[in-house]
Amino acid sequence: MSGHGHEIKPTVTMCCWIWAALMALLVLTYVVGMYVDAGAGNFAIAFAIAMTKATIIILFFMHIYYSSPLVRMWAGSGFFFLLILIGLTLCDVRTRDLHYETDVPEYPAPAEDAPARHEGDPSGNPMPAHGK
Amino acid sequence: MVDQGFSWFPEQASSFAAHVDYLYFFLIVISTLVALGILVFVVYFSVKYRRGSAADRTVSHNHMVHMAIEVTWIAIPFFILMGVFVWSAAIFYELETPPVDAMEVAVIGKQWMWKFQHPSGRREINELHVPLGRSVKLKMISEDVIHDVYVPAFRMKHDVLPGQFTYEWFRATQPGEYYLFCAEYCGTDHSLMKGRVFVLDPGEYEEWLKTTAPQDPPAVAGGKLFDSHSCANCHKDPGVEAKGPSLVGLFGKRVKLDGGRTQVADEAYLRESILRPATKVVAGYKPIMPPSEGLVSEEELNDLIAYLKSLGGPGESEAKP
Amino acid sequence: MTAHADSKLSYLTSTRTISSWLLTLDHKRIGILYLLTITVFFAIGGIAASMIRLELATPVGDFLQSETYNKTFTLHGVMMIFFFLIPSIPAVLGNFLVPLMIGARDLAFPRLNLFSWYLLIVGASFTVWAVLWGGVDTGWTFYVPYSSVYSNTLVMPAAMGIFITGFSSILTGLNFIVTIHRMRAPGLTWFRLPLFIWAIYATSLLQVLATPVVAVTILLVFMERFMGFAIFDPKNGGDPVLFQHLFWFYSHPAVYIMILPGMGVIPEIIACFSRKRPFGYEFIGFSSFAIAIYGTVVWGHHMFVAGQSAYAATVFSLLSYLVALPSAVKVFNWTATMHKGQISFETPMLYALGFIGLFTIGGLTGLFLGSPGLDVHMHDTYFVVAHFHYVMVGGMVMAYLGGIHFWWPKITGRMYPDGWARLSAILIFVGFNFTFFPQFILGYLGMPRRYHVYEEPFQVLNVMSSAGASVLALGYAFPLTYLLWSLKYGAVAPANPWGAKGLEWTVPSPPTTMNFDTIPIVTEEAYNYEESPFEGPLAPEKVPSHTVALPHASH
Amino acid sequence: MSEHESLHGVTHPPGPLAHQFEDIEQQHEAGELGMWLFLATEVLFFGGLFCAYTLYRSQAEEAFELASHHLNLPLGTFNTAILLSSSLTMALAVNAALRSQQKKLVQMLIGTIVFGTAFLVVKYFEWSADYEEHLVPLMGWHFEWEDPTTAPGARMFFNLYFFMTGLHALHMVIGLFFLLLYTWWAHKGHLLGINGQPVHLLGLYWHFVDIVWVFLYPFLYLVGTRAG
Repeated sequence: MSGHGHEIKPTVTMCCWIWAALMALLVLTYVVGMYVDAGAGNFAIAFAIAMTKATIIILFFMHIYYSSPLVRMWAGSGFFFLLILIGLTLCDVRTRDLHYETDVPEYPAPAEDAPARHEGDPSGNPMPAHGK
Repeated sequence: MVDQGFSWFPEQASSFAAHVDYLYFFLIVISTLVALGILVFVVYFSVKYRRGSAADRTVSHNHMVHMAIEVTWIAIPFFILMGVFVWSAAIFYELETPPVDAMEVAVIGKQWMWKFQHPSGRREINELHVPLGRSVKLKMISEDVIHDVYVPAFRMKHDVLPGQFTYEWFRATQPGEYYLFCAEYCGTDHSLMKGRVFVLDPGEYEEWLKTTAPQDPPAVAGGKLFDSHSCANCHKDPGVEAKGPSLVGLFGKRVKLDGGRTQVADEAYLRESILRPATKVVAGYKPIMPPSEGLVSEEELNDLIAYLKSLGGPGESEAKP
Repeated sequence: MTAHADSKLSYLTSTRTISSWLLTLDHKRIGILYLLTITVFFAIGGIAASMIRLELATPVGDFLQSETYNKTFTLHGVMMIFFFLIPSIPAVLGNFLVPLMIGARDLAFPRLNLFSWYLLIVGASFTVWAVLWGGVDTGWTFYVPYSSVYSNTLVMPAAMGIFITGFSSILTGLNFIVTIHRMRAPGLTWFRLPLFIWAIYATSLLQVLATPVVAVTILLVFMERFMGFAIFDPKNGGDPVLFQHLFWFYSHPAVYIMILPGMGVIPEIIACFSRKRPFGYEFIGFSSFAIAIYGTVVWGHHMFVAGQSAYAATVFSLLSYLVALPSAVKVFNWTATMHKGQISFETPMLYALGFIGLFTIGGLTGLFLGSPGLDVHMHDTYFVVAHFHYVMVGGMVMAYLGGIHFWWPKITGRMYPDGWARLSAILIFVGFNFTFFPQFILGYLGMPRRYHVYEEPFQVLNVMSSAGASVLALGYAFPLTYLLWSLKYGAVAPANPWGAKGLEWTVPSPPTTMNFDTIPIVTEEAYNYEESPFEGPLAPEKVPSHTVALPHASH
Repeated sequence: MSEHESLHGVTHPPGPLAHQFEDIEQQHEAGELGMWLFLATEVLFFGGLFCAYTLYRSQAEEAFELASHHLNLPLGTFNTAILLSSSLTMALAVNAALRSQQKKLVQMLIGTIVFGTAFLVVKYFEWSADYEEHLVPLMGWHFEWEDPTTAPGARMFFNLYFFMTGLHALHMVIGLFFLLLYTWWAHKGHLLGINGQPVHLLGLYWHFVDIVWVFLYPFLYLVGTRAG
């Protein structure tokens, strides 16, 4: 919204380009979500793309690129406090059942020493609700 | 001690009570010094520089001196605080890590009463008899809201959560009868949810145990439950082909889960796998075990877990922690 | 909308109709509306407090049943925290003084300001209705699963009241931040601002950024209680400790929202009555920001014994010790301000000295509770109750009363009887210490809080505490009477009765509706008391010439 | 949205300069800072939910993945496209307002309303489809999940899904209300040139609601991969 005298930023063409970029990123997210199996990496990619989309919208559509450092600070403050909330809460939750003993023996994994149970299991289908 | 009348200071009846009190006295000394220091300065300035008094008031705006003063009264408190932090963290770890050989008492908090169960199977309501000089570890869980087992004389307190085991431990060093309070607000009769802890000499404790009809220790009761719930259909001895992982020697071991994660088979894992099996499935098996949420009471769960812990592996010692 | 009232008349007398008060956009009138409202809430909370202390005089529950006692302490907690302490200095003194101190005609969003007051009224009516209709017995902390599943009292109306009042706090904070940034008089740089403005700005930062989290937490409890949305219910994989994380993420900054404005009033009073520029102005200013920022990372020390992991408890303990430093810096700087000053002991100065003493004890006992080793023994005992009453009542209420007495001539144009005022200040100080110091000892003895019936050995200290409470209640009754009396019979106050520095003292008292005829241009540093020694006390006509360069004398 | 000056009369927005501001520049900066502060509170308002989501997802990863696969990904993606387009039309509306192009302003505002309503309609279909499959664990409705072992985790996922998207939809409705009000004012010839500030503020709010959906989309629809 900056500038009363000179050209109003962002111009119409800039807006359309930004829109196109957002659409491209959306298609990319969809494709990655549907066809790429990267395990945990999938969510990381989707989140990274979402971050870029959000940054583009904040910078240009919400004029942060053109606004004063004060407004930028307050725009970032919300996200900063959110990071503190999520970070310290996870720092508690993920360390709750942390085991400090180092020498914890391995539980013998059934797959190695027993015949291939997984496939050769005749029943295969889930047991009836209560195997009485 | 109960019914001993007014006293200014709680007695120290557990092994770490003294450690907590030393930090308490240290902080009292530090706080009194700081508070007195401020009081002295305030009174001195008020008297010396009261309006109209003849006193030298030439103010030297020496910025360096001001900065030096500020830095000192930030640095000194900082180092004192760091020292106190390290000391209190040390005490906290002592409180948080029960010794390996502790005698385990199962505690179940229920709206406005306490249920205790000794390793021998003996059950008590609102009263806990413990032997002198032996570490006792309380494995606690609540059936409804959040409660809190608090024994002031032992300086011991920990919340009791619904759905999650919490632990605390003490080693009584002084025989007698002590208060046990519920310290987390839990409803109408929160203030009546009280109990007593009786510290007996080891000999007296043994006789006390025998004063009632012998009950099955939790492991045996757990075995009966294991059969009655037909868990043996899937969980057989190691090496035998079965739909579920063998449970012999499972407790205390690190288990590989589906999807590559690993999990130490502690009591929380056992409890969660009984109630909601699918949250952590052992690698190589399918999540086909039916959940028993709401079908198994807290006492039965404690017995089942005690039974699983008693299934030491071949050549394993009896119950691991 | 009040038509632009005659600019010469004071804001109190410019229009007299009820609607001109209830629909006012003048920040000063809204400040008065807040003053009246929170005085009523303080009275309700105070009655609940006296019932609690009466009940605890005897170990047996003879005065109140356990059900009523639980509702009484919940009422005391909710009323005092959400409806008195949080709005007190920001909404009353902040609303009145921020535009005056920074040389503006009004806040940035006057309509939003009035809307905030109505939000407080609507929120309060929800909670008062809940109390009259049956009361709520979950404690002001609303811990799950008791508040969401097991309590069958009116939890939701009370929680909805707090939800709505939370938005009043958010919008007030938002209003102040924009006003302080955008509407300062020319020449008024940050380092020429009064320290009260620094503290109000830091408080507003916390109000804006912490309150929304409790809003969403209350919504979650509402959904769990009514919509079967079992987010905290352990049977469905939920985690009650998550509620405590979300709740305390707001509630610890909330205790800083309550104390920071008090820390803004105290340097004003001490600088004025020591006739001296505050020692370490920048340190006091920036320590307000440090408290605001650090205040958001320490909430875990409320949960040391609540099933939090030992690792997280150690992290939060370290951070909690760091948050103690800025408060220490502030107290040391205030004390050093009195060095080589011209110290006089009018009532505001007595309240300020009382604040320093009681807040120091409150802050130091916070160090006890910040250490996990000790907190295991002291959590949820009367040690905690004594700690936060020393900080809230000893700190915040003393600062609030000090601020009310300091700016009373400016707000109402009347002087209060100084003799009575000093007596009540001392009475409050003595009654307070009698009430809450025994509770420290009770706490370490192991008396849990929120107990309706307690054990025999605790009675002696409880009786002492109840006795102190009656002296304290008497102490609070005094200001109510003589301040109301002064409205009619008090001496007419000059523009600057204390010879204080600051733009608010350059306008007549009570100020006109538009505050300043022309916006002043500030050329001098803040608090330069040295350049203009103040000869006689309280001589209305011998008010020193204003050294603030004004285009022309204001009245 | 109540903090800028347009609330008091539906007939016309506020005059150019409110009494307490010295000049129009000061008023605009104050409005922008005020709106960004309000958006910071909204970030934390939704943030509490994202915190609960992250916590519960780390505890029941597999159940969340199964539940997320029940959501209609193509429809969700289409919905995100609609919302991003509504952001475009909103940005063009702000641009038009500041350049006093009344006709274009009205068109763009109406475009934003159309896209916003389309988003809510698609959302309605998604929800009713979930309701058909008995996947709505709220209001005591029966929650059916074929695999009993992952039922608690799935129930928690759908709790969060309906609460987050419901809260987002509520913010969309509030946004649409102000969009209608502004279209009416733009039609009457207000909100142009120097008075275009309120359109800019509404644009900030609308883009923020879009950003919340930009994060909700991967969090809810793309848990794990659907390739396997």
